[in-house]
Amino acid sequence: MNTLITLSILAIVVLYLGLFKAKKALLPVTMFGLAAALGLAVIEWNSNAVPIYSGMMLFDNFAVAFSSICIFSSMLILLVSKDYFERISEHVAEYYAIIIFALAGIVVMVSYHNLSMLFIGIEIMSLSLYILAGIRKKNFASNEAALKYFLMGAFSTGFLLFGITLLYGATGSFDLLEIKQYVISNPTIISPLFYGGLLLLIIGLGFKVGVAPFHFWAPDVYEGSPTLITAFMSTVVKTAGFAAFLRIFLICFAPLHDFWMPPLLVMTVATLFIGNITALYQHSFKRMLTYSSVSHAGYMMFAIIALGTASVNAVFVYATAYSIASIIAFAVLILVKRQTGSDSFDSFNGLAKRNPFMAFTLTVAMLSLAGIPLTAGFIGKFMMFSSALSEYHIWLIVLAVVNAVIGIFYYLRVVVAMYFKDAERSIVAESPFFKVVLALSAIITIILGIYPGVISNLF
Amino acid sequence: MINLVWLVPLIPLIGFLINGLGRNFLPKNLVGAIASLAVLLSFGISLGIFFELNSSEVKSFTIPLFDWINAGSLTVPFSFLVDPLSSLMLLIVTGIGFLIHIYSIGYMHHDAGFAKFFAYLNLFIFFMLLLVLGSNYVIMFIGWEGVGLCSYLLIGFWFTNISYASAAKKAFVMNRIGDLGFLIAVFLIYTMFGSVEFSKIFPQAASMVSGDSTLILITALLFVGAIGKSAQIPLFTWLPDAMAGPTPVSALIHAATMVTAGIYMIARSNILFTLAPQTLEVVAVIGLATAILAATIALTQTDIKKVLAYSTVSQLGYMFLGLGVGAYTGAFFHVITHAFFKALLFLGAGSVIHAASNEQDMRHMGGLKKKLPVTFLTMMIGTIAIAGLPPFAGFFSKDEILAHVYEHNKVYWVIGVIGAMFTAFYMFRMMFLTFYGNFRGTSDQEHHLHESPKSMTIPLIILAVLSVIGGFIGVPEVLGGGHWLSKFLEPVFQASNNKMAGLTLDHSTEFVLMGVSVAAALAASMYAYIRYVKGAHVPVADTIARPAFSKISYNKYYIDEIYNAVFTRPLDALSGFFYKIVDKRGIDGLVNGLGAGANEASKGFRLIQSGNVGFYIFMMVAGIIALLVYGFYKI
Amino acid sequence: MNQLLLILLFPLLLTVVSLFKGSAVSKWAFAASIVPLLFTIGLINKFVPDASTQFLIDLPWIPSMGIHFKLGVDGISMMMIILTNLLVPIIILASQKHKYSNPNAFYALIFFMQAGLLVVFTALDGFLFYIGWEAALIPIYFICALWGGENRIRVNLKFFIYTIAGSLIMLIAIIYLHLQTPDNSYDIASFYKLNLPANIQGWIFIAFFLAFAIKMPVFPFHTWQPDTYTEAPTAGTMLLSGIMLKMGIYGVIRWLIPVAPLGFSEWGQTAMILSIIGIVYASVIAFTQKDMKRLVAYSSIAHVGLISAAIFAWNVQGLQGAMIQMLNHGINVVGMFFVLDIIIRRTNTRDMTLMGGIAKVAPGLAIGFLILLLGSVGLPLTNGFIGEFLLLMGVYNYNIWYAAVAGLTIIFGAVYMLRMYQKIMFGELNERTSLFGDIDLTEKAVLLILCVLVIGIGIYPNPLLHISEASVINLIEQVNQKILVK
Amino acid sequence: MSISLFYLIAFLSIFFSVMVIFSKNPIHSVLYLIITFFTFTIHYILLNAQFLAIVNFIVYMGAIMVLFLFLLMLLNLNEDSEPMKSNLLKIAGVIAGMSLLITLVGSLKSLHISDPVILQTQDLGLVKNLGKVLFSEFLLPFEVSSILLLVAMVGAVLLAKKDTKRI
Amino acid sequence: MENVTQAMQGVPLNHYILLSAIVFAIGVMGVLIRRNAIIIFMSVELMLNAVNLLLTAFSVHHNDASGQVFVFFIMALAAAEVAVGLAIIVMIYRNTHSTDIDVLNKLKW
Repeated sequence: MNTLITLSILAIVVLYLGLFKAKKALLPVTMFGLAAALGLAVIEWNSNAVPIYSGMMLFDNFAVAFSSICIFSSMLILLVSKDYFERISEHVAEYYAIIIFALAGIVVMVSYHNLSMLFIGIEIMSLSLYILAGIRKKNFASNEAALKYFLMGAFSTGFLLFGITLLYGATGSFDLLEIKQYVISNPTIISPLFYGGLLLLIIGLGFKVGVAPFHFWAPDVYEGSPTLITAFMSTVVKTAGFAAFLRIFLICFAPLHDFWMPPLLVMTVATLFIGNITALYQHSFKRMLTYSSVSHAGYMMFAIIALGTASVNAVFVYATAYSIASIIAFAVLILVKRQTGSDSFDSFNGLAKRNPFMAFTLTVAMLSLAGIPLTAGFIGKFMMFSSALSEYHIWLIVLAVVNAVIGIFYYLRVVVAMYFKDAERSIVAESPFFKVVLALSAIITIILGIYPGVISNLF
Repeated sequence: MINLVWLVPLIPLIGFLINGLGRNFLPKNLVGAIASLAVLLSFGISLGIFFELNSSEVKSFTIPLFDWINAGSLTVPFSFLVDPLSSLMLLIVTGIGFLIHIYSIGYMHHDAGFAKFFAYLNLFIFFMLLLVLGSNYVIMFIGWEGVGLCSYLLIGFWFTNISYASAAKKAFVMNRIGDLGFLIAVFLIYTMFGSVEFSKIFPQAASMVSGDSTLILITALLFVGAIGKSAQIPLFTWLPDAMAGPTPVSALIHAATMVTAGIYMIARSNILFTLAPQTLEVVAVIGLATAILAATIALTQTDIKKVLAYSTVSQLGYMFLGLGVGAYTGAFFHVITHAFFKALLFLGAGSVIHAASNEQDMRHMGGLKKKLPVTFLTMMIGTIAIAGLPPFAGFFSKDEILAHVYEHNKVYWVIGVIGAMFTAFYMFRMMFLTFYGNFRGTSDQEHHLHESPKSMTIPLIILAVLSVIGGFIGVPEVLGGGHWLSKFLEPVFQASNNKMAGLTLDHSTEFVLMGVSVAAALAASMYAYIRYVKGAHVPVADTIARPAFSKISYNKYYIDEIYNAVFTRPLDALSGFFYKIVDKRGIDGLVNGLGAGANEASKGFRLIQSGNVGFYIFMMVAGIIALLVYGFYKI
Repeated sequence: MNQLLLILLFPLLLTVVSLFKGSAVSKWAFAASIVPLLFTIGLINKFVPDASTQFLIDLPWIPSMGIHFKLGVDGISMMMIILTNLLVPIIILASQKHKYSNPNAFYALIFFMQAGLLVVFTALDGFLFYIGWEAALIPIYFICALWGGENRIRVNLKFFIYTIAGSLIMLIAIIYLHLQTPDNSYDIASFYKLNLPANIQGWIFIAFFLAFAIKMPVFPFHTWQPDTYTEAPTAGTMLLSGIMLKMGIYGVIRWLIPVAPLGFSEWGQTAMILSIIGIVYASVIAFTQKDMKRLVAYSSIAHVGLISAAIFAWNVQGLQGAMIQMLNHGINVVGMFFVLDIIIRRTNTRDMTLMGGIAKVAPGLAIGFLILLLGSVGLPLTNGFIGEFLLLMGVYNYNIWYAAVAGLTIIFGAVYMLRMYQKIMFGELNERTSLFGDIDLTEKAVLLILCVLVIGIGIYPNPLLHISEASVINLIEQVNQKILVK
Repeated sequence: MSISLFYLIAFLSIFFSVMVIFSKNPIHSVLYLIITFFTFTIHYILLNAQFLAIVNFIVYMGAIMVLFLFLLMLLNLNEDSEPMKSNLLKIAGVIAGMSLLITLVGSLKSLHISDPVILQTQDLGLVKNLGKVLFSEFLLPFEVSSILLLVAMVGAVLLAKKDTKRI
Repeated sequence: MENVTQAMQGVPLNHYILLSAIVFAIGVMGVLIRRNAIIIFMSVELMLNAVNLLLTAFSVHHNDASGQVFVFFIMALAAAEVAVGLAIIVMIYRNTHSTDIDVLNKLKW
């Protein structure tokens, strides 16, 4: 709760800083505030939280962990944002504020204990993102991204709400515990309203995390948005979406596993294939990352399909690994694009010669995304596979392996471009902030890959 | 002395190492001396062993050196077996080996690879001795393959000539075909007897019933090994090609020692073969067929070494024929005598070639009798010996075999005698073409003709003497001899002899048989004399057409061509097919196809992402409908 | 400090140091690479050749998932450690002649791979095994792709993806096994104790087999291999063929058959037939290869086919043969590629039809080459014979006809090897080969070491056989009991 | 009679919402939408949700719809300028919508709640009651939704404002 | 007022659900068949209102005020969304002079 308050206040403070044209202070203040929020979140670890505010919110370990990782990832992304927004417009403070607001929404999303909180959290986040996607106002791609995201987002919100309504109609409450109670106490006569609501809720949440066939917005929006925002969307937002997804399924719908599992299974497989196969033929690194992001949503779905106590760990590790690796990828992309003006694979040619450090970190990131051992991404995939296998979804795993193999294809393309192809290029400038972010992320990726014990058994 | 048997192979090995490592800086004389001395020392020890064994009560000694391979129940000790059979072989190998070393000093004197040559020769002696001395099949196999290697190295000694190198390769590969049979036989033996040691196998085998199917398989496979090594049908074509090597090599490896390893091995395993009469029959038939086939080829050859080579194949066939009819002693006897006269003949041929400036075609020789008296004389002795005229060595051994053959099967005997007749003919033909008439080569060659140096002629003389007297170690009873050899080898063949009836021919039959074969040989040699000396007939040049039989014979029944067409080329074609079609297009194509397929799928798949919001929403709605339909049916 | 841990960590240390080492890294790398070899000798000294697992390390790693950092050495592992630590210095020595760009990275990757390999060969925990398995793959990918030939990118991508695909399938099997263990463990001992139904074991067998078959490679999973060997830099080819493919063989011995004995009894024969087909198939292909590296690559498929066939025969002779042949094949094939590298560097072609007569100008090379070649065709008194003899005997004990077909390798091996030798070494010199210089001192040293090993092991193999015998017998007993119970 | 009033209003709701999506002129669409919303207001009244009725009237019809209208005027989109989708797409859209409806209703097929909606507490939908619930139980969402509005405010200004700086 | 509400006691809940579903579906249809972003947006509003109505009906049915409170939140969202959405549309209109969603079709494949 303190985190939420801190974030809200921080956002307003940032807005005021913008008002007073204190641009220099923006980043430090933001970072400081986020650090404080992070600290406040972390100290609530293992505090045996109970639902607060009439059962609206439960800041339990789950919430702490996911808030923390989201805030942490945001900090990394914002570190990279130095000089980034300034190139877009002069309203830098507003951007920071909106990002922080989105973060506040995310904190609500991961700690909700009532469907109304889920709804509001999601909407705060989504609205912020609609705005952020469109901040390059003169840029058609950015415009298109904002419009697509907005229209489809609003559309899917309708389904989410319809679903919540039906659940309410069946159970008479928005409170997760009461919904759970309803499921447990009436195992045989669960209302069709409830089932319908559940399905519609899946649609609404599925849209937010980008699961096929509700993923269509993702590639276009991710590509059109400013890269930094894409980084934010595909890491922090996705993590939060899964946390929200997982939370309600874990608390309320676990007993109905047999009902919702088959469609989710199909959606997962579809997501995996669409994400991976489409990524294969991309020429733009950024667009490849967007599809890869879709496919990673598929992997993260494993934890929900094989819902159990291990799922939280699995999603958390996977999301962390994925976020950190993606941040590296996007950070490097920002730099490369700034220099070459293009985000195609070819613009990475020969990077290793001039910027070995950058190339190395990006390689680590790609290996992590591809799920190669000794990187965090492998541990994530490993846990996902473990959890899915524990429910005997052998075929799902086999298909996942096929996809993992396809994935390696396109992740290695950039590595190949950096190391094995030559191009006349000048050195890409890395600001110290970038260096810190890249190094930190790479180190985290490797440490998690070698000793995942630090986060793999939090729950 | 017997305990020092490990020195016998070791000394040549040391000789090999010294010459091999010092080949670039040791002077030629020293090289030759070291190499020869090494073999001489071995010979000396072998002699000692021989006498010690002869006087000893116990006739079989196993000298263990160290454990070589241990794997589970399998134990292969590195140990040597000294018994009459091996001690005799030791003498032949080291004795003839020594003579040939001496000879080579003269013969190879001008060759740039002098030291290399002697190193190889010593190495060969080493491996041959291992083969002979091994107390189990695996050690024997070491020698077996080792001599094959040396044969390869020595055939390809002048490797810049690509056809020589090919001949070497051919020899190695054909030997390997036999080796595979040998190896599998060893496995079978191991499973059957639980050991590969001779001393464990043979006593067990002696108590088995005849005709056991495993035994037949074992012996058949062993015989496959022998076929490869001893150049029998169908694996004999390498031996004539092997004449590409220097002539002393042909004498040592491809006449006297290595090629008889097959006979040695079967003689060693005699009890197994005795208990597998079916195999023996096959051995006899193949031996006979080889004997006659090679003889017919030799009839028309014009290359002096080729004649000798086919003659060797033919004689080896006789040895197998002997083995096949159970005349183990006779066969081994023939090994010994053959070693003498065939080594002699090869060395003599070498001397001729040496004199005639490396000319090997008999059509370009003639009239060398005057220029090369020693060579002529010694070779004539060898020829008489091989033709089987009494009392030279070949007579006794060949007749012993033929006597057994007669008892076994009369038809075989008739064919055998015909073969002997051919032998006499082509050998004398060779002699007449080479030494009689007028010289047909260039004047340069004629000018250059000279008798070989002492180092070459002395071995010739020694071998000639041996060819003359060598037969007396096995004079049969019928001629008033005691057949010392048979008695000496008795312990080795005892078990077999117990199983098989001995020779039951009465003396008169034996005399008749001898008479017939001698008469046949004499007749053939007379015919050769009339045709080539009186008629001064010279084989026609290659460009002129020959009569049908002559053509087939001259072209070696086209066997090389047939092999080429049946094995080599199809295999190469298969290789290309496997590589280009199965591997590249098929398997790899499938693998790459998966990748390409994924890529193609991606090309098509991504079009779904059309960029059109309306379409996206439409797809979403479709998904929602599907989901709701699922719910509709599930509830 | 546990000696084993020292052996494992030292290459990692070398990795880091060589990354930041200044100049003259290649000489330094060679010197440094000797140290693990010395450690290994120390390890052998302390090693008791019985069936027990020694130098055990067992540290909790990811306790919640039952993952331990558990390693140990028994006879089988010992042989593999010897192989790795013996060959790495030779490989490094052999690459001294090449002027690689960025040598620091090059040697660092080699050392890293060494560490990965050692983990694979000593891991007693499924997860750790998998990690090591992939950790060995990544560096070799970069070695091959960074310093390889023209087609390196495409070829290595295929190699990488192919092997990863196999190992991911193996990962599934490992996780599955883990989920079946009552004590929530990845320990190989727990895996051994499982008594899964036969059909499940069949699937596990297939999953593991795919991974190992691709690595070895067994027909028909081999098509990555000739291309990769051909395009890789020499050190890469040596690492791949000398050590890396033994990962697959070792995996079969340690993980595949003991973990899924019933699967083995169901599918073992199929695997064996595939191996045997591979022997003949690869040999036949090797007949007409013009590219020397490709020829040796195919020959390697054939040799490995024999090893795997003997393993699937699952008897003492076959397994012992496999153990020693792994070492032998490592030595021979490394030597072979070393020789080819010498020739290729001097003639600038891999096409052997363009060569000839080299024996005349480089007799030292010719002798070394010949000895290595004889080793790989399995001539007695060379190391190859010991291996092939035991291997064929193992196959024979299983089925005589299989042995007869597998034995064709003896003939075919001679055919293609001698063909190659003849084409390269024999005949007349031509303009390409006439300037060929004989080998220099470093090259001589490498060749000498290799030849001494070839002949030394051929003459006195027993000490090596002794190392692994107890473990092998123990393992066989263990599996056979399980098969017999059913 | 009153029950038939519900059906009448329901029919009007459906009718005008259909008009919203099918009328060619955007202005007409907005106007039909306003009427639709008005029928919804009546529904709320019928359900005795008076506070909602008022809020709906004020917020939707008063604020939101006016905003729409204003925007349409501002952008000068009052004439029938929209390039319509092809008929095929339209039909597909209609079919999809229908299917959605059918499946939506169908998935609730075995719904047994045919019992009528009975208002148990008269003042359920009154401001007083709602206020109590809103400011006790739903206080946190209420507070948090302020963030939502703040974001919307900031964002709307940010986006709609003409930017002087070129990208 | 009292009379009216009393009279409503007879309407089955199913019919409210049906009505909401129909309006919701019409909203979806609108989204599907129109190209004008503003109209699409209006259709979305239609969907939200359908939800609102249903919530209210459920609220009355369960005799639970929280449903109506939720409607209140949805309205807040609708307002916020309209503000942002229209801002986006305005922004795009400035660039493209169109509110046609198919005009912006660069991001694909």
